[in-house]
Amino acid sequence: MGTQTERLTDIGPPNYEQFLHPVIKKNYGKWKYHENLAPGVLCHVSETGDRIYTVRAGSPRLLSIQTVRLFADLADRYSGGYLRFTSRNNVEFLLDNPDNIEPLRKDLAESGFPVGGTGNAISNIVHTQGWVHCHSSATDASGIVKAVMDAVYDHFTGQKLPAKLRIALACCLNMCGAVHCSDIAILGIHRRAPKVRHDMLNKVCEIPTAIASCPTGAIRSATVDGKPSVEVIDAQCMFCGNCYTVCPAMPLNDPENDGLSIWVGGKVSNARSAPRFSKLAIPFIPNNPPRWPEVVDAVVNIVEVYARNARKYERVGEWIDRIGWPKFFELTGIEFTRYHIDDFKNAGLTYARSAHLRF
Amino acid sequence: MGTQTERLTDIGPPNYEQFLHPVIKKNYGKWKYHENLAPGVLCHVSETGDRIYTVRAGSPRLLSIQTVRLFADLADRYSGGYLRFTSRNNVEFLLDNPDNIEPLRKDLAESGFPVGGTGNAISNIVHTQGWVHCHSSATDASGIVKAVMDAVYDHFTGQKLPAKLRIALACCLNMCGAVHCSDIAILGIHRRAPKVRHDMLNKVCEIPTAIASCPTGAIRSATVDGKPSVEVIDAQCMFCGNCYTVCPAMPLNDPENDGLSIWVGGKVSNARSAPRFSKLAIPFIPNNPPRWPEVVDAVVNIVEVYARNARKYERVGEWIDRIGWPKFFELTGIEFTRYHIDDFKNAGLTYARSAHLRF
Amino acid sequence: MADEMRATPLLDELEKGPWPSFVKEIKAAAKAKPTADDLLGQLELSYKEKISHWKHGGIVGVMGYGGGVIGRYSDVPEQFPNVSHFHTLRVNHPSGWFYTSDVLRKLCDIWETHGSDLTNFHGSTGDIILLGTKTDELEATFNDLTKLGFDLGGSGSVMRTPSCCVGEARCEWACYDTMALCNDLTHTYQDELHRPAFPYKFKFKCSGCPNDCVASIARADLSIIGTWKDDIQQDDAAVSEYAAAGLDIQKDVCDRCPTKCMDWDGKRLSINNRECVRCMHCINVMPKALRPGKEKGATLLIGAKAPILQGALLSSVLIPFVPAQELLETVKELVSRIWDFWGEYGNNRERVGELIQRIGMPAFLDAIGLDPVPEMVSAPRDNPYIFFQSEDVEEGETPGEEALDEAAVKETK
Amino acid sequence: MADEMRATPLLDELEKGPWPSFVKEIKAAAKAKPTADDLLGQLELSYKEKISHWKHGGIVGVMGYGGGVIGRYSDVPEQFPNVSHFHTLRVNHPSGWFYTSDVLRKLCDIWETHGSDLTNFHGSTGDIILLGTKTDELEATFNDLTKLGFDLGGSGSVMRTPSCCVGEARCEWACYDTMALCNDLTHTYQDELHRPAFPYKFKFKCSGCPNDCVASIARADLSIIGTWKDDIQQDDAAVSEYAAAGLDIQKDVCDRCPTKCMDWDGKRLSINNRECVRCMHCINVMPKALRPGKEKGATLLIGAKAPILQGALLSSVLIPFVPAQELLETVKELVSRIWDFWGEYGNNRERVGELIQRIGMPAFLDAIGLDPVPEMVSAPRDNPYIFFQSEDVEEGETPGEEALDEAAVKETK
Ligand code: SRM
Ligand code: SRM
Ligand code: SRM
Ligand code: SRM
Ligand code: SF4
Ligand code: SF4
Ligand code: SF4
Ligand code: SF4
Ligand code: SF4
Ligand code: SF4
Ligand code: SF4
Ligand code: SF4
Repeated sequence: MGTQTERLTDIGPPNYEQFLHPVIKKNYGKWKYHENLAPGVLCHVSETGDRIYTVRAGSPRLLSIQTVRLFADLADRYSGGYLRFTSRNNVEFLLDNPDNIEPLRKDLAESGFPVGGTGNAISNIVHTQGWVHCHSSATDASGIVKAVMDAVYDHFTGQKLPAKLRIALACCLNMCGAVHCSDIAILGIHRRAPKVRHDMLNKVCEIPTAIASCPTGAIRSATVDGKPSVEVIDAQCMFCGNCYTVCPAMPLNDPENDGLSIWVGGKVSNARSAPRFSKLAIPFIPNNPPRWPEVVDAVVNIVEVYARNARKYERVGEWIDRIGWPKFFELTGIEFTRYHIDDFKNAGLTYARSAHLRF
Repeated sequence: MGTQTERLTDIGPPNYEQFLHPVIKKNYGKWKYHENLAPGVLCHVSETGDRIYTVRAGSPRLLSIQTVRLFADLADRYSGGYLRFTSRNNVEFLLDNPDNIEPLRKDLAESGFPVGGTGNAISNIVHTQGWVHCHSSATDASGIVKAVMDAVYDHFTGQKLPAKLRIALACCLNMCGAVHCSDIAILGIHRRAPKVRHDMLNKVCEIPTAIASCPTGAIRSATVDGKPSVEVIDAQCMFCGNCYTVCPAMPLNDPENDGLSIWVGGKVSNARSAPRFSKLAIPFIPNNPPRWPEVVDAVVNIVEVYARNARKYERVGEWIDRIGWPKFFELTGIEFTRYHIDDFKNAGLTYARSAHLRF
Repeated sequence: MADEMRATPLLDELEKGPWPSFVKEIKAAAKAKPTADDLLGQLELSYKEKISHWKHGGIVGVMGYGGGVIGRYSDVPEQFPNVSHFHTLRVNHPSGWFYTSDVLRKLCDIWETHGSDLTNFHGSTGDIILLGTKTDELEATFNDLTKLGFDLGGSGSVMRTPSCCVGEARCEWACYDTMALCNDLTHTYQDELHRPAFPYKFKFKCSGCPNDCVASIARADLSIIGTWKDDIQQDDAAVSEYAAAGLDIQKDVCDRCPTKCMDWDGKRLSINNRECVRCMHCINVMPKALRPGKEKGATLLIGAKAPILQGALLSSVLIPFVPAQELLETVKELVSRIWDFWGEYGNNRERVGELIQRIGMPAFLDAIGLDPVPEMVSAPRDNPYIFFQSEDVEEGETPGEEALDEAAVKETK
Repeated sequence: MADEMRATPLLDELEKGPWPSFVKEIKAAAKAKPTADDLLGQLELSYKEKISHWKHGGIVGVMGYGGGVIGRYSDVPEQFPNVSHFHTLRVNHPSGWFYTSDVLRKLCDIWETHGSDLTNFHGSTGDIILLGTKTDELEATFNDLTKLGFDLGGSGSVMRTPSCCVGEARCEWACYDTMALCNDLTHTYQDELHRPAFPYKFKFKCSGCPNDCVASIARADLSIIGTWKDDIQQDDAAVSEYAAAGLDIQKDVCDRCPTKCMDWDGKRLSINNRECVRCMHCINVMPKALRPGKEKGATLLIGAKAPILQGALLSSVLIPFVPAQELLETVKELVSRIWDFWGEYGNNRERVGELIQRIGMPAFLDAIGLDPVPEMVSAPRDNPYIFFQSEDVEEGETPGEEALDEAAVKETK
């Protein structure tokens, strides 16, 4: 580690203890049970009888420092200055005095931050950078999230679903945000093979690395107008974008053909059934900014059909387990196409290898 | 079809109708229900009120014409000359007169043919040629079948198991008995790479075909003492024998290393759970003719542990579903080894990808 | 012939015990037949040395047929000259393996004249196996067999003898006439059965209901499994009798139903037939009270095979339901399209199920002109690697032929 | 700065509706910051053209660190000069994402001085994301951050910032101290976090129980999921209260138990804890009545990742149970063995889960010196392709070789 200068380096994050509410410090590891007092409001009760109240508010995740300071002010006013963020990017205020819950909720509402996301709700959408900061995005992230959350808002502030419903969005197949295990996943996809920039490829990329990056072996070396470069066998490309990740000269962004796909039935928790991947529901919806109405409708439709048909405690995937995929497509009115049938590496393991059929 | 000479060809099998018992012909497609009168004895009742009685007897499948004639005699005596064989190679006599059941059973017993195999029993073992007729066999078939059936005889003549228990044996990985979906499968395996007969390979095999036959790409062309031949990369060979099937000059039979493996929990029927493959229980047991005591003990142990622990209607695989594989290995005392963990084509799909664990 | 028996101390051990002994069978034949006697000797040697003494057969067979005979040669012919050739004939069985004593005796007579006196009733594909004879007896055996109305089964890259469960002949659950279909298919495809024209073998098996008593889903390239579309036929009085007789309907029937679509209130059993997946369990447990529905037919599944080369496969759903009366025509029509595509694009020794694995079901469906339905999958894909077809994307290349393009292309996967 | 706002008709649509608007956030920042204002402009352009206007970054960062900064450059710098560079810093978050108003304000002040005023609380790996600044501000930002006690997170082929659920800080179900472990790991591996020495990224995530509130099984190369060994703690009085309060314990609890190991007789709930798979459902439904056992610890699972290249993976069981007090040491010891092997045998850009897929779990276990246990698999192998190891096999001979001769002509089967 030749880099140890006078500069401070490798100090890691500050210890969390200094940021813990006194009641939490005192009752750390002593919590006995919790109650869900209202949507977005939790009360955790300790062996010692102490209680900590949590007020959870929705956040766009992309925050200006002005809003972060607003959260700080609210924390000073109502929760002794103590707050945290959740694994789904909501903000949680930690109160020792229940009388502060209502005024905090009012102040949050006035600044446009809804309280909710607990229990059998749709919580915040885990998402990624999109056009705000990423070069490989097939779509924007924040815009779709905003449009969808506006549409399912009542499921954030309410808790009337059969179970938790987790939505996630990733703007390309890299799937930052790990959408692959969500009740409903919104995934940005490319649909055209990369357009190779022969003029610059040799300058900005290692040709062997580019070739090696392709899972389907669609890339082979080629010499184009004298310059060493690569060519892509279009028919062999499934648009994963990995070549672009390793080689800037192979962009595959394409306004006409980039868009969204919708995946359903994944889960992460071990509750009842094992964790599982989301499965393809809709192969492609074109990008339609600024509010992506087709994507919003698709998500709302799935949510509502689920809400109407699932039994209590059934996550989306567990509901589909019970009714079967044919019924899912029938109830949602989504078309089943050849694209729904796996033909990648383990193709065949998802074919129906029994005579168990409903008619 | 230039072979249409005076010779009769392509006439196909005789029509089954001429071989049907009159009662069956009359009630064909009209059967209403059946009763299991006793192990090996079924009564099917027709809409018309007619009844046909079936007496099923165990058979070694490898029959001399003397025994076939004996069956014919018994059929004449008791079932109007009508009989059939089952998909598990038992013989069934079809009687219209129930008074003939007992005498038939007696005669069969005297000639050494037990009546049974119906209901929740161990029926006949589906098996293959082995040393009696096949070159690629890693073991004999009939001998092990005889030894195992002697040991589980009471489960053939009785019906006291939780459910049907199907045993099958194949003498090499070609799996001619389709053992891959059996409650208990006994599978002959090779464990040593083929010894290439360089002296003759080029004369009796197509080298490209031999090379192409290897699923793991372990075979490459080589020239040995001037002769074009192939060599096998031992480390890449998993002894499937496919090269031997296409090339006689690549034998992999080996008295020391050939032997048996035991597989459990497969099923074919769609009853309750979907059909499924058998899974590895014991990777290797050496050949020990004439009675393969280790194989017999292994099968009997699994049968008895299953019989003691499974609930009514649970096939072996369904029982393991309920108790979990760790418990299966614990109860049977079978050692779990690195060989039990899949590392072939879809390796990884059988890894435990949840936190669902019993302690 | 062999008047005093040869010594077979090892095999003799297998004459002991209650289960009928194949050794006794061989010895019975050996009394009259030196071939059987030499088989006994060679088998004893195999038991001693723990190794097979057969070697690869060359092509042997009968005139104009490409299969049906498995050539076998002893690798110790000097010790056992009578089995220096020991070929088996595979003979089409009558559907359902039904016989009369008369026809069985005639088969025995033929084999007594030409062969070893040893047989298998039956081989695992379902054929009658005439176990072991010399090359020059093959033609003669064949001629006597055809005179009796029998013909050879398949071996090599041909269609194999179809087999079926007993079906309507003796089972109340048969949802179509398995024996008729099996017999029709066998007769329809005599040429495909006798003359190798395929990349590899092709097997049909016909089961009358989801109990699948011929294990078709595990062993047949085309598995035809009976099922029904309407409601399970229910006899409430009979249900009550089972309950009265002590059957625990809640525990043994309802709780074992895979979809939990049955409800027993202690008096009446109600089945939500739309949720029922036709697994047969409740019917199996209460045959007097429950029966398959009246709207009968079969599910067609494709691609089962043993593990060589890429791992075993179970058949998967291709057509969820075909009405019983349309079955033969539908199967013929479908099979012709499958054989055309497989014949053209299948690699040597590639079963149709392996072809589908290689190119993917979507490309296969395109090729045989079948529309995808969700019943074909246990679940839709979970990976995002969708090969969008050019016709679906803007400024795409000429549509059509994608399936075949993809077929060609994805061999690299 | 940008006194009168630029026109953003498309983005303005996203200020409407009840959910908090990121556009409002960017506009708020844009009031003071030209960078934010140009971001707004470029984003509006992306919305118009339906395409990203960011380019691949070259490597940018702070002295002595190999990661923590994501370089981004506008591909339309002439239109939006202020975002011609627009790099983000990834900053280690305090375990559990706990803050005080004070420390948040100080972070804001730093970013106000050096950056765009825009942030993510938090990035999906868990870092604080400082969204967008120029290359020459990086070092200065870093120095102010470290003075405040913060440090950079990871990017590139390094260990990434570990994250954890709130655990014992505010959850009654935590089976170990997730925040302490997360903090310890982050501090222990500062060098691995800041200086690329791996084939690819490596992520830790710590969840206190099988509810897995940080989605560790889906997103972490090493997933640490709390569980317990003894019996579920049960308060019968509280169970009755739930029943009295109208909870249908049979339907909502027992019938939903994956192993059906719970029995409710209307009065007493009995759990067969040996059959319980620790799924959490019953506890989740009755938090006042049921709790994880007292013998607490965690399951270690390995290999989760997103789909690139060979398809997504969930982590799989590596060590079924580690007692809570031994967790840190066990993880450190295990990880060192895993990193050694992965470092040596992993291909470039090959995650540890992909390495295991490639070489197989058995070989991986050999390499890291762990014994196989059945808990590692959902089922043993079903294919017979066992690579027997030479030490388990005798040096064999093939007798009867001389017997092979050319009489055996080419096999056709
Ligand atoms: C705060 C948070 C952990 C953190 O450190 O940030 C958290 C906190 C709690 N979770 Fe969680 N979970 C949190 C993310 C998750 C995640 C991860 C995710 O969503 O990406 C999961 C896995 C989701 C999945 O399976 O796809 C998760 C699956 C659960 C479950 C299992 C639900 C199920 O039936 O599958 C429970 C149990 C329950 O809700 O009954 C649970 C229960 C809880 C409890 C009740 C635990 C407790 O006793 O305090 C907490 C309040 C839950 C609530 O919101 O009603 N938590 N919880 C996370 C809040 C995210 C948010 O803002 O919405
Ligand atoms: C005769 C035969 C069909 C034939 O054409 O030859 C047959 C006949 C019957 N089978 Fe079968 N099955 C026959 C092979 C099979 C096979 C195939 C095999 O074993 O290779 C299976 C699939 C086995 C598997 O799943 O691995 C099979 C799975 C069943 C089942 C489902 C059992 C289960 O719970 O999984 C039933 C229903 C039952 O037994 O309750 C059944 C039920 C029946 C019934 C009761 C049908 C009926 O109403 O007549 C018949 C008498 C069964 C008995 O033995 O008690 N039959 N049955 C076969 C007898 C083989 C033998 O000699 O033992
Ligand atoms: C005789 C029989 C076993 C028996 O004792 O019953 C048999 C015997 C042979 N089978 Fe088989 N198979 C027999 C049914 C099967 C079955 C079961 C079935 O058909 O239901 C299978 C599994 C199902 C399937 O087809 O996948 C089967 C899968 C194989 C395979 C592997 C095929 C594959 O695609 O994986 C081979 C290898 C090959 O074809 O080269 C094979 C090859 C062979 C050969 C021809 C080996 C060879 O290369 O010469 C065996 C000749 C043995 C001999 O000396 O007679 N046999 N073979 C069965 C045929 C009798 C009959 O016609 O009724
Ligand atoms: C910022 C963040 C998304 C966000 O908005 O939150 C992100 C952003 C990027 N990720 Fe990611 N990933 C982020 C969390 C993830 C996660 C989720 C997680 O860590 O829990 C995943 C899935 C889990 C996993 O690791 O498998 C993830 C899987 C990827 C992959 C695919 C890795 C793989 O093995 O499949 C790539 C491609 C790569 O590494 O080249 C990637 C690459 C990238 C790059 C660096 C794209 C690139 O090549 O430059 C993105 C930079 C965007 C930008 O302009 O800032 N990102 N990335 C997340 C990191 C913030 C943080 O540090 O907290
Ligand atoms: S998902 Fe793709 S586009 Fe979105 S941030 Fe991650 S790498 Fe960038
Ligand atoms: S996008 Fe993916 S599949 Fe297409 S060429 Fe690039 S790496 Fe290969
Ligand atoms: S299983 Fe193998 S050894 Fe046995 S008969 Fe079939 S091919 Fe021959
Ligand atoms: S036995 Fe199988 S794996 Fe081994 S060399 Fe022959 S074909 Fe390849
Ligand atoms: S498969 Fe069905 S119809 Fe055929 S015999 Fe078996 S139970 Fe009867
Ligand atoms: S057949 Fe099977 S699925 Fe249908 S009701 Fe009966 S048990 Fe249930
Ligand atoms: S993972 Fe378990 S311990 Fe952690 S917060 Fe969620 S429920 Fe509580
Ligand atoms: S934790 Fe899950 S498995 Fe265990 S008893 Fe409760 S519900 Fe059943």
